[in-house]
Amino acid sequence: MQQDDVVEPRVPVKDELKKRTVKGPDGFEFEVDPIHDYYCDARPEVRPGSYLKIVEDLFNWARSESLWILGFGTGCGAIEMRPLMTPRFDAYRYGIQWRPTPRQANLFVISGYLSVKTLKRVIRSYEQMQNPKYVVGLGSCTVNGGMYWDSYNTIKKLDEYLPVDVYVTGCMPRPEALLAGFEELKRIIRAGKGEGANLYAKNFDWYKANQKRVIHDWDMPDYNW
Amino acid sequence: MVRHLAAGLLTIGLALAFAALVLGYQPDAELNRTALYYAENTAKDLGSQNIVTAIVVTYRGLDTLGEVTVLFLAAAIVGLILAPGRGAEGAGRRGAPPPGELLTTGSRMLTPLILITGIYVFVNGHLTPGGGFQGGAILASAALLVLLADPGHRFAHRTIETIEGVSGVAYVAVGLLGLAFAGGFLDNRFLPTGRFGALLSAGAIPVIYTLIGLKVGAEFASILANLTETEERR
Amino acid sequence: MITLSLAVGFALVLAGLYGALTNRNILRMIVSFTVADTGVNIVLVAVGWMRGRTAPILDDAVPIAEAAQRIIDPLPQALVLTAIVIGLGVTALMLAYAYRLYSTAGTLDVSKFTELKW
Amino acid sequence: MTFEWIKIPQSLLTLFIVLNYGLLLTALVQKIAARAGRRHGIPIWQNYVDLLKNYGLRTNITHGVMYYLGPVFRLSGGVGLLLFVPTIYGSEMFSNLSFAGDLILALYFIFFGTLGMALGAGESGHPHAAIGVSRGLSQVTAAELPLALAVFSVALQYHTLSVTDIVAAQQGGVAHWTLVTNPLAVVAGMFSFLGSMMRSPFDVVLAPQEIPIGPPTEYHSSYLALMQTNRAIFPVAKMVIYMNLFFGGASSWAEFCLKIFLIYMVSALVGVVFPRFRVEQSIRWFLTWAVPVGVAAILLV
Amino acid sequence: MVSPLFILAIGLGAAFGVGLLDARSRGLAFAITLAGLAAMSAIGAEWLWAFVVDGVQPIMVMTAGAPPPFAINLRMGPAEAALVAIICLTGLLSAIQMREALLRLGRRAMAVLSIAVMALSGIVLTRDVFNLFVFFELVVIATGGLVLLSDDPRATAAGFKYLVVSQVASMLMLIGIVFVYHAGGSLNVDDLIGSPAVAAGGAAGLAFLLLMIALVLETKPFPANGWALDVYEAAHPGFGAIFSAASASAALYAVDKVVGVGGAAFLPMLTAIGLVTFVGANLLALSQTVDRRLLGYSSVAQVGLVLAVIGLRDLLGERYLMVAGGLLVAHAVAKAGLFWLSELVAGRDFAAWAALRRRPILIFAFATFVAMLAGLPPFPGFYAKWELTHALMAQGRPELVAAILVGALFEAGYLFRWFGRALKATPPEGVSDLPVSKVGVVVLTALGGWVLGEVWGAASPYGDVLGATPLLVALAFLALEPLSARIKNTLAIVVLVAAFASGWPHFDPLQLIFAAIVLLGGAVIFVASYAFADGRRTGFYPSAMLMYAGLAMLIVAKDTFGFFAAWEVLTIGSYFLILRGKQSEPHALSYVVFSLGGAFAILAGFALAAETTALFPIAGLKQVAAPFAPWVFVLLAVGFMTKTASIGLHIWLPGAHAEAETDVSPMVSGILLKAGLFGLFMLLMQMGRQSLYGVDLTLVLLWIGAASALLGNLMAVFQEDAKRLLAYSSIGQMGYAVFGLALMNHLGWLMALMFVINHYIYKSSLFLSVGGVYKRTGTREMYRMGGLITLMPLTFFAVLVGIVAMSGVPPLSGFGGRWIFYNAILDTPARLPMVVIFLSGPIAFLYLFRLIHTIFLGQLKDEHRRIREAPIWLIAPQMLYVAFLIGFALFPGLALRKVDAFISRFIPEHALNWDGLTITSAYGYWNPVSIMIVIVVIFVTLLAWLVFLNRRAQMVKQFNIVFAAERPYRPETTHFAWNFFAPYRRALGPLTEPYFERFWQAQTDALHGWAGFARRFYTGDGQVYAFQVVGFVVIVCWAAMGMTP
Repeated sequence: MQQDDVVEPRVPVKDELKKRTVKGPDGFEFEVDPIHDYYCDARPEVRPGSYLKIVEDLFNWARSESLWILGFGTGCGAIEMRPLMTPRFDAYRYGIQWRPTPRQANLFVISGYLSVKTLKRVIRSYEQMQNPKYVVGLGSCTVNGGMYWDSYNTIKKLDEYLPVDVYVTGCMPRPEALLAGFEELKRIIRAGKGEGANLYAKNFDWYKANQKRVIHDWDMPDYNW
Repeated sequence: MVRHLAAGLLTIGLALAFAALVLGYQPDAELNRTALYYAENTAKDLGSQNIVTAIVVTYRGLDTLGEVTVLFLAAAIVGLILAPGRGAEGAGRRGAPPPGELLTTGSRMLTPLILITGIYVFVNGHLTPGGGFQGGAILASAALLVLLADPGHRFAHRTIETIEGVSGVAYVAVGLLGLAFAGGFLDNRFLPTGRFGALLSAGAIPVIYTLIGLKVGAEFASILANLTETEERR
Repeated sequence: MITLSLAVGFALVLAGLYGALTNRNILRMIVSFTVADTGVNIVLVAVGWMRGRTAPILDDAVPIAEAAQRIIDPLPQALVLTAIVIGLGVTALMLAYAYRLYSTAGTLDVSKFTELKW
Repeated sequence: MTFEWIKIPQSLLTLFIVLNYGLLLTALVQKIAARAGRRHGIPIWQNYVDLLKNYGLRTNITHGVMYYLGPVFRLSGGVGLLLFVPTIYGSEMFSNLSFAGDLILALYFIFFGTLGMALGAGESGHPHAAIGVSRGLSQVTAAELPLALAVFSVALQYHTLSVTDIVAAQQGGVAHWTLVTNPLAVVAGMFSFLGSMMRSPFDVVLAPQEIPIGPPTEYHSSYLALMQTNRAIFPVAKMVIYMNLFFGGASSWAEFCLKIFLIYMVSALVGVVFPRFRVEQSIRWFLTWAVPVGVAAILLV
Repeated sequence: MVSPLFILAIGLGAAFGVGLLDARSRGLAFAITLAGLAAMSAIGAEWLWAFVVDGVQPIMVMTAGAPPPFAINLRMGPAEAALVAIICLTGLLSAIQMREALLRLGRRAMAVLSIAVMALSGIVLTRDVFNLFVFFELVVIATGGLVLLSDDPRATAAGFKYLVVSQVASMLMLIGIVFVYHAGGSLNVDDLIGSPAVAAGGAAGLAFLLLMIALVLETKPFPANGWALDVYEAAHPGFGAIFSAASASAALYAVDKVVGVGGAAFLPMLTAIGLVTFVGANLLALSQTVDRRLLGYSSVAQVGLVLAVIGLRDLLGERYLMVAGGLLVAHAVAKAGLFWLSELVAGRDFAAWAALRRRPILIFAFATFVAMLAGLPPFPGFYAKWELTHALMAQGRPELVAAILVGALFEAGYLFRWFGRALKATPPEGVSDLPVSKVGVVVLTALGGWVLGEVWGAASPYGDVLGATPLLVALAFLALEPLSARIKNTLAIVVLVAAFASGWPHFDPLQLIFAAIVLLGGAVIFVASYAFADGRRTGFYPSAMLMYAGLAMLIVAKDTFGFFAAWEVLTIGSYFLILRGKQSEPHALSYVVFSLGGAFAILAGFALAAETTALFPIAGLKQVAAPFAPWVFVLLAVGFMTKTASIGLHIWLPGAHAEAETDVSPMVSGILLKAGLFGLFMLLMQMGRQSLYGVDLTLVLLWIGAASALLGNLMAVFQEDAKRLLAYSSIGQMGYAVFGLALMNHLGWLMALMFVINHYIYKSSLFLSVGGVYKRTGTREMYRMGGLITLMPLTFFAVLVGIVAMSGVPPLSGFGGRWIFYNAILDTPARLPMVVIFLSGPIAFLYLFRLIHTIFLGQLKDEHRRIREAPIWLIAPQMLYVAFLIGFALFPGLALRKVDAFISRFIPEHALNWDGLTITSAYGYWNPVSIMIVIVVIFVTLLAWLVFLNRRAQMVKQFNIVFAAERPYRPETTHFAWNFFAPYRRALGPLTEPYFERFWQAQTDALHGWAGFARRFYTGDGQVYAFQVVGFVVIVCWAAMGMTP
């Protein structure tokens, strides 16, 4: 690990993201800073549940019974998720379904090794999901790097970058294991412990520092709304 | 070739129309009423022996005024057309052999005779065949003779123009006198018609013919002079 | 007799026109027109002519009283005088034009003066 | 005119029944489809859970005013459509607010939600949403044609535009249904029905993986919940119209449920059998098959 | 009274007298020439005054103290006086214009000019055939001289060609004269008219024919006129004016004078030659690009028309003088003015005329001349055209009317193309001073044109267009031009409102609705004009007020003449308005050509209906008898449908509306289109159903309406230009309205009226919105915009309401229109057009959504980040419209009940039943207030709930979208906007091709191609011209000999 917390991107920013001078239709010239002008740069907040515990429990039950997985296969484990839709495993009966957009999903399955390049996209997608949201680490690679433990471009410990609720180990784990992991996640949620989103907001600076340490071309706002 | 053929066809087309005219032509046995009027009344009214002259100068005087104007116009325009290209005085004569003695003397002798003949012709226009135009043309032929004999000869344009202008204005004025003192514009009878057949008769006809003669002569001379002088330069 | 002179007149007119339509040379065209003009004048005079009569001058040969029976129609003669003079004027004008055209373009070919068209 | 205030609770009751029926119905149909594929399929109450979860999300974002209004328009459209049409024939209680207007009102009100949704999706600034809207509008305009033709065929047939009167004319047995008396109109109408149900083969608008579900790409949490609510109400409201126009209406809730279920099954059946059309294919399909039938229906009525 | 002889004497005297002067005293010579010409003009004018005002009888002036057949005599009557005055005045003014050239060439040239004018006067005055010949020859020779005044070196050749042709003509004339004399025994015209020999035909007839042909040759008949064109092009414009205005007038009068000798048998020949000339020359003129040559073609054409009228003198009877005179005078004044104007222009192409823009008064003059030539009111040509068509129709000669109108349309085409180019081209660099005297001459001529318009108006038995108050008010705005635009704008609003207030008690409900839209609606749009009222805004207010004047006159017109005059007035006004747009020139041209074509159809229709030339009340259309009625219907309907831009006649609209200025677009879209609807209303109310060859014409209209609706909507879907989109949508909307009218049932009409109101409101509002956006963003391409909702929220709101209303979605007022519409079509037995119109309905959603989405939603562009809301003056009317849309949605009865009752007068059955707030038809019912309440309650409830749920929502920015884990880089590539409905286009394929545009393009291309090809006939070779002349003579000879015994 590098000792200095370098925040400055070490790779030149893309032209499209540099500040530029623009001429309006009436001839007035002004500057556009894409990172600032085109992206919301608010920080995430911790959002506690309902005041009433019974309401929160109800919601937690609903959340656990309605797991919408973001359809984003980050690594080789994605291949293990497809069988869940088939008649053999039929994950639908557990209220599990796949959503194509992070806005509507609340479960992110990091399916296997995660390269740094993909991490950036994962972070973006994760941040675009709404609170509460859950992360399942699939396969050994998410735990300690697995067979890529000494690779130059994969991350080793997923929970340094995102709050992980459940790890499903194996290389690769079978779909049954995945289903078991989801059941475990459901239990966690029902118990009111699936607060990964709030954790992320609370320790935002720490997560960001970790992320930026590995992602050298950080050319986006800190939080991707 | 095509052009000749087309021209031939057109000519034939026109010829057919003309043929219809010729074939449909019936010569008159008697004078028609207009001609009859002239034959019966010219002598009595205008006192002119020459009916054609009476018609030309009086009855159809407006035509004649126009005719004179045509010549005036032609002279003016010829001058206009040739004027821009006219070189400096005396620039000509290049290459033209000098006129011989015989030629010079001959033309000098003939010129006054021609002039007198011309004057005679237009002064007697109301009595005999002839008149202002013919006389004027004869006058101009004198000028032509001079020019032929000596192409380098220069006429006094100013004089010609003065004759032209004065006679023209005078012609119009005579016409207006007719309007004022006789039956109408160009009526010759504001002067006495005099004795039938005499020189000084037929009212203003001799006057008008004289003016016409002078004017026509001046205009022809002017045209000739203009053409020659331009020719000179080449 | 009269038909003959009419025919001659018209023939001249047609010949002149044919010449004017077929000759490219401007001077030749002008000459053609004078020929045609002459034809017209002959036609004019011929129309006024009447068999067995004399010129309309009331001298000794034609007493005033008999004028109506003795003279030919004087009017065409007056007209032809005017026509001749006018023809002359136009011819002079055309000649002057021919000169001007030649001096500017150096040619007398009428088909060369087509800058203005369409 | 005096307004009977009792109409309000009565309408709300209709709304409540239809909402629940709609939520269950969609789940049921999905379950049937799953069973056909040898799966268990979702639990019958899954829609309720999803709805609850979406209402229960803790954060949400907004892209602007129209983004808000999109789902509102959408659900207003669904609710309004339902309420402008009498649900149960012969029941004053469930004639809802149909005094406000006739069939024309219903037909045009269908577009209210479509337009609003399209606007909301547009405000999100997402190109996929715009693409979805483009596809959706293109397809729905084509799909509406046979319906309009069928509706007018029916209106011409019964000489009225009032839904109640049309239903009244079909009473007295199956033989009096439009299905029997004017089959062409029914065929045209049902073709249109297929197109408007957003099921295969006409589901390229949502195209979940290509343009992540199209117009609602950016919608989530309570926005999505509102739209889900609408997805329960709106199809039923539409089917009510079909039922009333073509299938003799319903004189009781039981009949209502049965007929709606059967009508829904038509599109479900077609959906599992046929693969997806591209937009231009579906438009052409409507123009070459459905519209001529509709024209024939109008000409032959 | 000064004897007319003095005109000749003064001319000659001045010519001869000038010759006496010293060659160097050119100034004095010029003064004498001017004085002479002025004196001649004065004599002519004095006589004219005496005839017209004092009622003096025409006189014969004798010369030589002998009675007429034997000596030459002159006649001075009203026609002669007028022509002599025109000729001499033209000469005088041309002399002023040719000052430099005359001074350069000296006194000879001045003498020639004097003689030319004198000789032209002589042609008019003389009653002697041979004298006529002499004067003609004088004119020929003088022309040969005056051509040389030009700086153009090509002029010499032109003059020579002219002389060659003149030779041929003079020979023919002489031969003709002498044979005519032989046959008739006289040279006097009046004497010969009585003589039976010539009229009897045979050789004498042939001789007369030769004489006539020679005279006709002087009027430059098509196609034996290449020489004249060359002269027009090369000669000094001052002489061009004489050649066109004076020479042609004199030649025409000579023809008119002499043709009586031959009798009626020769008239058809004149008509035929004249019409061929008129149509042919105008056709060939289409491909001209040189201004003076174009003027030449136009002169030839106009003279041909007058020649044709001369041929029709027996048909026209006592109106002959007014018709021929009107056409001739209009031609003379306008053509002289245009030639003089061309003096002030350096270049010879149309674009060079942009130089005139430095002096707006010259543009006014230019417009005046063009309008005079095109026969627009209030100029004499308009009255002449009216009477001519009426007389011809009354005599059962529709083919002549058709030929005349087609030719006139060609003419209008190239005139307006020229005018448009001049107005829109960039003025040339290098400002040269326009001399005051020359400008003064032109302006004086233009004013003279107006005076003549008043003279003809006063003499017209139909009514004086210039006497109409609205028109006078509009013209008053011309005088107000120096004021600042704000003042004029305020005045305009006041005038419109006052006009409405004063007319209010006299309108019937239909008129009331149209008047409210035109006058009050116009005033509202004028509010938006404040946003553009910087400086003077020269030209805008007179044009706009002219259009409104026309519309106001149209609405209250009682008779066909008033209606037609109003129609023309509004067409001109709107043309000028449309022309103001930056790129609008080609579109303004197609607008005016289509409009005039339509106007001609209307004219022909009215003429056919009127049968006799009596003043024909509009209500009289009811009584038109059976064989004509359907044709009248067709002609009028076609005419009106050019304004409603129905399918096939629509191609002018998109460009015209799109390119017009921001506040002009709503005027021409929201208001102007209603003129066509008003006409159709009028037509259907009066004439009802008609059928032709067993086809029900209303059914045809129905089809046209439906097809227009489909086509307009379909084309709108694929536009990238916001204003074009709206424009195409107008085509569709008008299609609906036409469809409704053609349904011929109660509800159909009501729906059409509802569309009238609604379309005005939402289209005006949308055009203003889009105009505001255009003003801020500087573009109309929608895909270049996007995301403007936060920057221009009010505009967005107006557009939102506008499109909801327009799409017919409840609860706004568009729904009412649709509801009535569907109820109306249930009543019709015509099912197939009904299907077509169904097809077009939903398509509206596509383009409306596109409009709002692409502009206001989606991604905001870099360069637009700092733009502001549209100016308040643009917003204010939009908010007014929004309020009205909502109000009208709630209480449609306010406007419609009265109309409903009014329509019951014509179609009593199936009226709506207005029961409290519920509106009931035979089929259905509708309660606007309930609908509004229900929807608003549901909407607000849901909104409140959602707002509550999202009370803590994070507002994000435009790139905060899910982008498949990536992110967008530039808004341009993220805004899905261009070719938005590509799949739709793919699906419809050939349906979306612009067939009609191609059709008309092919027509114009073909016409231009033809013109371009046919004009090669004029090779420029003098000899070929001579060929053509001789050929013309031979052909006419043989044709005539075939016709007459």
